[in-house]
Amino acid sequence: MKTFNPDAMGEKLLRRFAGGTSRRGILARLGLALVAAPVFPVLPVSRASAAKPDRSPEAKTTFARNAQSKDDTKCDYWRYCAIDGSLCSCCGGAVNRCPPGAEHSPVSWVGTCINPDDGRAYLIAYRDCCGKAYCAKCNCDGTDRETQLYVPQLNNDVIWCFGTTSMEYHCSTAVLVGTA
Amino acid sequence: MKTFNPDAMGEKLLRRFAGGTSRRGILARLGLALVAAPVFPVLPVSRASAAKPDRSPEAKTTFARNAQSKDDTKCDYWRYCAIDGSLCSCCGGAVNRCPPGAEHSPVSWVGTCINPDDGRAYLIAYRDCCGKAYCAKCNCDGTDRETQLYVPQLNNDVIWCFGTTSMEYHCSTAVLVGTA
Amino acid sequence: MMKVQRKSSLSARARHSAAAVCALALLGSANIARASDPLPSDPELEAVTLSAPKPSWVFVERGFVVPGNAIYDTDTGKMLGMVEASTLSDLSIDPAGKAYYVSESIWTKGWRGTRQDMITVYDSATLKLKNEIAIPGRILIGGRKFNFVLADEGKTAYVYNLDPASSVNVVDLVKGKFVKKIELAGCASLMPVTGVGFSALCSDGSLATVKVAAAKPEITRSAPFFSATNDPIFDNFGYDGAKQQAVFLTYTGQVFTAKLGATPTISEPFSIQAAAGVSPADTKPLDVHWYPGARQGLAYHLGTGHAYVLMHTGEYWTHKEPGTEIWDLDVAAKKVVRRIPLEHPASAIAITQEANPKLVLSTERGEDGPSALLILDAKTGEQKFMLENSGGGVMRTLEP
Amino acid sequence: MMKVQRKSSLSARARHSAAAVCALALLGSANIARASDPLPSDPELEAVTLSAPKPSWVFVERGFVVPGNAIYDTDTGKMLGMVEASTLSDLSIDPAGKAYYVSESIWTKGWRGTRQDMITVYDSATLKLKNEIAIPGRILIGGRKFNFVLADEGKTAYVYNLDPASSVNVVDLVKGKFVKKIELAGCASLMPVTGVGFSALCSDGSLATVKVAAAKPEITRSAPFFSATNDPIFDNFGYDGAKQQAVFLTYTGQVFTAKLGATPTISEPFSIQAAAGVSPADTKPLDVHWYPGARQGLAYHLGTGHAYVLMHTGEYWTHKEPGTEIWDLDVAAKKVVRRIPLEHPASAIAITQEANPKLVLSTERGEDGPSALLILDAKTGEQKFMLENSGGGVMRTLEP
Repeated sequence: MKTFNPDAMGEKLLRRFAGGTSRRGILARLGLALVAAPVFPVLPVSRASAAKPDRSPEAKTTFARNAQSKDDTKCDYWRYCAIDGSLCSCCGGAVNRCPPGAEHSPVSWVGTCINPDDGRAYLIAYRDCCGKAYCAKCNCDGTDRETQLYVPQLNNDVIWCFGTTSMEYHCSTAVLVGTA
Repeated sequence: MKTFNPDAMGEKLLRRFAGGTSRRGILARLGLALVAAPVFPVLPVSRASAAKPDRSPEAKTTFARNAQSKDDTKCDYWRYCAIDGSLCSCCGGAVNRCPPGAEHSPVSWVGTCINPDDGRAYLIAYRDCCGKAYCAKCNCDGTDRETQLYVPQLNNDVIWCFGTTSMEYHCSTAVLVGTA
Repeated sequence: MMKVQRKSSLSARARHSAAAVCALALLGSANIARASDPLPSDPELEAVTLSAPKPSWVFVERGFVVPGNAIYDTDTGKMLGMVEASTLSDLSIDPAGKAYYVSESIWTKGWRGTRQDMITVYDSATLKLKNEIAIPGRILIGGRKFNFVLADEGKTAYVYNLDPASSVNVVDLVKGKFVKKIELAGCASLMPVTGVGFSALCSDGSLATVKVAAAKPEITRSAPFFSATNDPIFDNFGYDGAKQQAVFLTYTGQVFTAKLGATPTISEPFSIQAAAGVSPADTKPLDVHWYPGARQGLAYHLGTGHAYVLMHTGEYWTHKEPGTEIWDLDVAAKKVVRRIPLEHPASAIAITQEANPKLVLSTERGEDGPSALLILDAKTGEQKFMLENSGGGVMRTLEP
Repeated sequence: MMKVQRKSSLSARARHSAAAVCALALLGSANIARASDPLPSDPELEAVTLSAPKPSWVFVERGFVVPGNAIYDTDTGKMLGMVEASTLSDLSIDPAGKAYYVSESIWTKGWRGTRQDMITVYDSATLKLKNEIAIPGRILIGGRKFNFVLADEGKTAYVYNLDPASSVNVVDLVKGKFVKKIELAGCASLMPVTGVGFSALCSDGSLATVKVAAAKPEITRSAPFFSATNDPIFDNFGYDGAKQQAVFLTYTGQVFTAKLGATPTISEPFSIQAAAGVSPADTKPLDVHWYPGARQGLAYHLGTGHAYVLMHTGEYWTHKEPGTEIWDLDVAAKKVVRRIPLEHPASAIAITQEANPKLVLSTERGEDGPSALLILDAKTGEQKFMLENSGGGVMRTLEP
């Protein structure tokens, strides 16, 4: 049975969005000075965070029990279980793609959502599209496994527009990273 | 019977807000270069504008027939017959006074409103309070004798924040200038 | 240009659909391979790009507190994107389809700091910032169609300014440079006049015409033909650049047509109410009539010469009231050929310049909130889309 | 200081009333003189000025699209003014009552240009800009009480930053200068600790304490006492600077108290549901319980040690749901002494630090729109004011 492992998620995200570039490369792109540890600060969760709660498909949340997989312009689309903001799919973009003129943040907060068709839990990266004013359409706020500011990569209120030309928030995508 | 005379209104406004300073002084304060005629451009209405329609108390508008003189935080307060925007009286200011930190524009658009208590028509200067974000409370839009952009001093959509430190619109006052 | 055209030949919707088909195909083959395979990871995708603007698109100013021009396709009812813009800015569409121009004023520190007036240029395919052309100033008002207009096939821009002296800034869009400022006392709302410059409506009831090329710009005025304070012409009027014609509507419903030029000619007016067979309206507050009104109350279809006017019943000085009916006026025939009642009052109306045009209305209340976008077939009045939470201020469409 | 105090001794309301009385007096004498005299012209009036902040005032973040901190007096239900602020900024109130501080990020061209992070200082009497203190960066999130906190009787400010490395900027407010940046990996939400620096909650479930004065800041961590991913502590918790105590509430309703200091001590938790005599909640999604929630779901009255918590019924992971009841928890007694049902669900709660405190709620729907401000007597639950169109995000009150 799958359990929730923020560190593993982080590794996947790194592989997913850092691609061939090193952590150092990403940091440079983000315009950050490389200071002390932690080298990649998107993942402040210590491996010591012990609790591995039951986040299996069997323990479905209200959101997961009511989610659908047909219409990604609705808040109950399965990937949006922890999204917060305007859906890019309502703003000229797509579930995993920015509207014209917006820029995809290379880093993001993440969620673990259950696909109603196969019952599997997937890791979703909620990558903000940045550099344009707030789209203000189809505003959703999924809170499955969403936590507080001291775990920023699991908090959906932070403006996740790092490494983009402008940090203005436009809308949010829900990019499927892989199984959780 | 009083008729509507934009030029006379303009003269009163000049006397009212220019005070002892010359037209030249006001223009300097507004940071304008003094170029050619018209010297004081707040009054572009030519004396040739012939029509003097019946704007006597006898020809009361819907607004005037329903106006009250007790509560200046409501849109139907008599002075608001041609206001557009947030009432400063709802934003920490007063009917004729800016909220804290806002700056009264020295020039304004104007209206002619009828006081329900004495039945007289008064000249009202809708002086914007500027230099703070939109108050967004008690939004009213009176349109008695409100006209279009080519008569800007009788148009209530223009941001009338000239000669203020910042042109950001906060709210609008309704200053009683005198009888119309 | 070629590059943009090639990009634009595949529209955003088509790309989106293609991507969707592609994803389904991937999923399909995965399912065939092994039904229990998990969904594949999403590919890394660039931002959507757009085709050159199409006649079916409408550009909606979102409003005072949430600025920007949302682009909707009236064929699909979908939002395609947004041309970024500050509060109280004005949009113009490059007639060559390569760029969007935003005339705007931005302070260096939000509501304070140094004021920066500029024409901001966006690439029409990527909606990315291409250029900023500094200008000396512009009026802060918003919601007006004729404060920022393009002339000379998009090579020149005229930007209206009120500081509080009124003037017009002339901008060379090819060179990306401010050219000169023309004082224009007592007039506003700019109509480009081919080979001349522009005309404007004036507070003395005249139409001013400005020869821009002259070293000292020459301003001539027509005889006064309307009363700017008693029965004003709505400053969001109808304008046909190709035919060099304007359709003016007054608060009481008088309709003028103007043939623009170095020496413009203005028709005798007629009453839109009389054209509909009802009693003409007047300026007496106590009388109740049908009146034109709303913030953008007239949409003019260039191909057919029909004006679509938002009308409401009430007394005089209710010219901002939203419309409860659309009156379809054949201007040349002086005949209202159709009245379309509206379920929800509308504060703005625009029309696509297609052969089969669509009306776009910003309505006061949709199901879900205060401002929905309603798309109607202009010929039949049939509702095609009702888009919740999508209404706003002035709307613009592509003109031929 | 003296000058401000003198100005502030006459509050805005008092001035307003005085002016009104004055105007009436003038009118009265005019009426006596000659009944048919017209109304006199208004005098030229300076903008209203305010007293030093009072315990009865509440500062309401207006929201994401209309920023600024609206000030309401809970005694009168009137808006007194607004402390200007950009989107996603944070407000702090000078404990000496002389200034308001706004930690904010502003771009030179609206949504583009150069980013400028600063603490903007406003005079509390005039609400005019007094100073801008440049800082190297700050988190963009908004709606949090503990990202911008004052220490040392208002002489020092701590500004949380996430870029996306997490750190704290130390600012000397007396000198108006940024002092230094302290790296703070994996922790957030700052509680000033007298004579030490600050503490923060961490993702490993510990409380970190940072000695700021040291040349190389020393960070020590408590033993982990909560699960940051399974049962997180709401980051808008209760904090008492004078008593150096914090009240933490988790998603399931576990309540911890922490005694802050160089070596903080954290109590054993208890269940707020058990304290109300109902079944304690858990983390199993399928179970339905009373849960704490909302964006600012806990208001702590320092004088009495009561916490007022927004509660709703539902399943786990509904921690942003607005509250349908307020539970008045006597923290020391571990007893819910009162439950106040709400007609409209509330997304934020604050309390005035008066002897007879008032609760301020941002409710989801008033008569007129989506967001009203509700002011209740905290002891009786009696409604004192319902202010339409006045709700918003985080609310702050003056602390003793």
